Amino acid sequence: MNDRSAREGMNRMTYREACRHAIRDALINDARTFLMGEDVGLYGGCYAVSKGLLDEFGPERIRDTPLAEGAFVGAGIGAAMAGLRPIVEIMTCNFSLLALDQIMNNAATIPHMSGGQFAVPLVIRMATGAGRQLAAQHSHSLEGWFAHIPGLKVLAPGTVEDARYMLKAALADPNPVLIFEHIVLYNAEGELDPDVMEVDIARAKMRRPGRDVSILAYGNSLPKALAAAETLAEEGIDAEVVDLRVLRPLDNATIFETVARTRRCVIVDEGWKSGSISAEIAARLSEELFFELDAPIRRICSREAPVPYAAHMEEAALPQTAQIADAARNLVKPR
Amino acid sequence: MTEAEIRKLASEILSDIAPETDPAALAGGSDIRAALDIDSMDFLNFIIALNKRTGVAIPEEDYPKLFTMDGVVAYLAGSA
Amino acid sequence: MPSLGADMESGKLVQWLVKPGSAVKKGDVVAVVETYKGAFEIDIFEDGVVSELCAKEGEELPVGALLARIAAPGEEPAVPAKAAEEEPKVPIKKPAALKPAPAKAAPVPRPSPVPSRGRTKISPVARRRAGELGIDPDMLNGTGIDGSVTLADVELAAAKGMSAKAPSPAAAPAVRRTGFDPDQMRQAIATAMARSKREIPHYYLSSTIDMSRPLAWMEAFNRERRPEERLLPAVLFLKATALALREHPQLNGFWENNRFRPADGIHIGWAIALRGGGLIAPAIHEVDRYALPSLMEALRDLVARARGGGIRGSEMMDPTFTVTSLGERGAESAFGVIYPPQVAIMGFGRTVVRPWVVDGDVTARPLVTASLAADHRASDGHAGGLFLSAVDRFLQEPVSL
Amino acid sequence: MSQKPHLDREHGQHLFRQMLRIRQFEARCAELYQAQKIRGFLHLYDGEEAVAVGVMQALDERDAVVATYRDHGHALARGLPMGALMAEMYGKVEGCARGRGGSMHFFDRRRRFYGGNAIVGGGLPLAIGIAMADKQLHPGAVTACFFGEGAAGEGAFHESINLAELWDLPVLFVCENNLYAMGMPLELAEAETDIFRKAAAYRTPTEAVDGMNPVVVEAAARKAVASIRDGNGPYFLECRTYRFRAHSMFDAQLYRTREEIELWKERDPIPRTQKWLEENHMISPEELREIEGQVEAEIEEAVAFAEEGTWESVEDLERFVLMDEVSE
Repeated sequence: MNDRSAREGMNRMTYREACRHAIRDALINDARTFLMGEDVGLYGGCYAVSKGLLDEFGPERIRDTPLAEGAFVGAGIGAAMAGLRPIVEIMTCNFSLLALDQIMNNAATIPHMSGGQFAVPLVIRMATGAGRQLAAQHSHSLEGWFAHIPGLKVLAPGTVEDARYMLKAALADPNPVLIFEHIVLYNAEGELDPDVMEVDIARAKMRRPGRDVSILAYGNSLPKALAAAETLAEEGIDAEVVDLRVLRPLDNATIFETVARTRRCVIVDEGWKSGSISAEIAARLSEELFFELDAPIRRICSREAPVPYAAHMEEAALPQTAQIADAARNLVKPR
Repeated sequence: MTEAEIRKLASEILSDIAPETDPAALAGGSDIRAALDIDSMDFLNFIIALNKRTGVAIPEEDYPKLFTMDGVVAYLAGSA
Repeated sequence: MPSLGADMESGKLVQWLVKPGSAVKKGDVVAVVETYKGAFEIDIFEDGVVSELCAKEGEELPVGALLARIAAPGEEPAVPAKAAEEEPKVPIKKPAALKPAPAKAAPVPRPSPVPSRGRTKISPVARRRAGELGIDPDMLNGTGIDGSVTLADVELAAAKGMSAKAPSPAAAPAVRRTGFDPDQMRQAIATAMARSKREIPHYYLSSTIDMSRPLAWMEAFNRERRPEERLLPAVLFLKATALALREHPQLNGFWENNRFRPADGIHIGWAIALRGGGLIAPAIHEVDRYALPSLMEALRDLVARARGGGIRGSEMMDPTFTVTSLGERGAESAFGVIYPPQVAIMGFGRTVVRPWVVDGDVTARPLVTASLAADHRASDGHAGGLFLSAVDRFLQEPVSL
Repeated sequence: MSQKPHLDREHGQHLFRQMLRIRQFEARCAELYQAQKIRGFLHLYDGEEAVAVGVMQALDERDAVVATYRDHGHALARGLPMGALMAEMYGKVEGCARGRGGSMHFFDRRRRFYGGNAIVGGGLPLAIGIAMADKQLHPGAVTACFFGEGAAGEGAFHESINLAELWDLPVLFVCENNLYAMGMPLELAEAETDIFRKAAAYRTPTEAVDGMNPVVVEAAARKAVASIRDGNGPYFLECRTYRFRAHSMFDAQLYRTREEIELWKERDPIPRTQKWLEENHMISPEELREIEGQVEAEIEEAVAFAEEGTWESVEDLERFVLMDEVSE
């Protein structure tokens, strides 16, 4: 293709822009779709994801809501049940707790409890994670919590490509899909492959092949895992990095395949270790893959404390590249 | 012992040592050690067995005379 | 039913080699037991008379189950009727009067070949693979996390010849099997050798040794003897190596947990090429303590059993040093690849007749190239050189061997 | 449909018949509960029938209903088949939710019955969303959202009424004020016991009516629905009513007196309506007996249907956890 390089230039964008393009596409492609949430319109989105969309689509389709997470998330559920395809934005997942009743007791249960009569084809986007010194109440990683709930799908885009195309797949899904966008990734830039126009939200994705150890990560832990793998490569340790990206339903096949091959596994999870998605994965590995393991499963998670404000404390609280590399190194070449 | 009996006996012993081979099909002049891929321990075991079955003393310096099937036959027939 | 390894749960009594009334003495092989690792000869631990055979041939029994009763010399034979109630319901700590056979020809009883270190950590896949290969993972030195036995350790052990696959149930119980799966063995050798080359910084030394004296001595020795009493140069190499190792213990042991651990005894793994391919290197224990004739006997026995089945677990588990000899039809020298966690391997090439200078005159002499490959983490070239000199020195004094 | 109920003989008997169906159906449910045919929580609507029956008169097929866990009355009045309801309570796959919801969770997609919601206040946000969708896809449709006065304590109540008013959504909020949130008396729970005033604070048109009179409820509902269909946004109806039976089956009713219950029973909508119809010669003794007989027969049929129903295969336990498609 002669115009490939020109198109590549056009395809370089930030994660934030990718999210915006995704929403814009969805609004253009389906009249039943609208975006609803706090400060999505006039303000342009807390993280500027929806900046400019109000002008293009008007207040009915870029709908600012009052600070009423329970009601507007519930409204999204009702609207989805009654024929629309809403995208509800919860400013940050920290506030999703105010809507937890609606998400868990309505969105997740009604399809099943109604005996399959009512689907809830809803997408809820929310920002997640720490790393911007926002202190405890704005730094939670709750995706693992939601991944506990049958009836939901939980996605965690860790790349610009996933930020760009996961929404389309999520809207096409007949189920409530929660997309956790990591606040640190919004500024991340990436090149989109012009030949890729969609992503598979049923599968985890291997981001780096390797033989010696599998590092499973998602969201902002993905770039950290990839950086750790580079460090390890210089030491002769060939780490495979798998982007979990679908936290519910977990892609057992991909996870089991990589770990069965390398027989060693480090799981990186920005959530707290206790009762986390990493705990779930570790449990599944021990249930299903016990006799393939050649070393204990290791987890790098956030320290078990509210995330503090001070930079050095926050850094210490979160999974970091060096810890990931250490854990993997220790499994492959113990002292 | 007739030559045929000697040949048969030697083949049997070698079959025990190198079970996957067919010593009976061995060319009379070829080196047993190379043809059957047997080492010095195997060869010693061959000598031990020949000695026990035939009663013929085989001094070490005579080993080279028994490197071929023809040699074995001639050696044992001559000693009998 | 004796426990032949920590992961052995049961065994099948294949064959009794004694009958009620047979007098037995310590060390006698009394039965053949088949486990998933292969067939093992069971030897007796004390002197006495077999008063009752409690287990039937073909019977699968848990570890600890009663196999037979031995009455001490002069003791009244036990009343058979009592046997049933006395039979332990659960495996007991010290099963019956039977113990796994130590190396048959070992002149001196040795303590357990593996130092006690509590429960061995074994990774799940290593345990599974060990089960497939018929290896007792408890006997391995772990290189994994927390000293755990890893898959690579098991593959390595398999390459070292610990493999003894369980025969299929359909197989006739009394039939001995080599049980080495060539593919698995090739894989195991590949794993072990790749690991060795990846992890061990080898250094190589070689010396040419004039074999005229030792061979002349051996010819003289053999001349007076029946073929089954004759020696092969291999035993000279083995014994000289063992004696040299006594002087250079830094080559006899294991590299574990980033440090060298000297071995308790000199157990030399003898590399045996299997017919049809593959290689195992079972140990002859305490080589330095053998006289040459009994060492020859031990070697002949070992080779026969390696090729025909019946290698004992302890022989496969703990070589402290390896010797490979290429024999009379091999290459002139062999620079070996160390079997981890050992730290050295000695290679003897083919003995060749070459010009040699003795007292200023060129003369034809039988020469052999002795090559040492050693782990530079555990020893240095200087030590290796002294070791090779020692081997030469011992070979030149065959009488003292 | 006109704003005022046309109280002819037929409609009067219809109101009576609907209330009686609910009353007798639930009496049978209580019996079956004690016989352990029905398990779980069973919340009876006994006493409140005039609210559901009255409101439903104002709705038609295009409209949607969001109910509470005390949903038998809403479902029957909305026209869900009694057999499917009984089968649901039996836990049979022929139930209106395949036996997955039970008493508290009746659903019927065809009749736009969006479920009995067992989280107090949980249905209000759903109603907002349904109304948003209707406003765009089916203009003129109204969502009737039922809840008790206990919901007024929940944030969802306030958030939802605010949104409905803010966005001019076609929602009919129906507060069934039976004075007790489980055992919590209204005056101990709310500083402002006039629930409608809370809604009025969001500028929503409101009305408080006698919830023990189906005609009054119907009239108020017709007026409210007409206002909503005219595009005036939501409407809030507070129906003052009383449940005669306990909150659920296992409730000693320590929080109220027998005298209070007896006092309210004097206002029981069913005898009251019967008496009114008789006094106005709008029902004959034969017609009354016929209605009673028909209701009895319908109940027998529903029980038989439930008894004959089948159990969902355990293999289907995870079916519909995730949906394969959205039925439009």
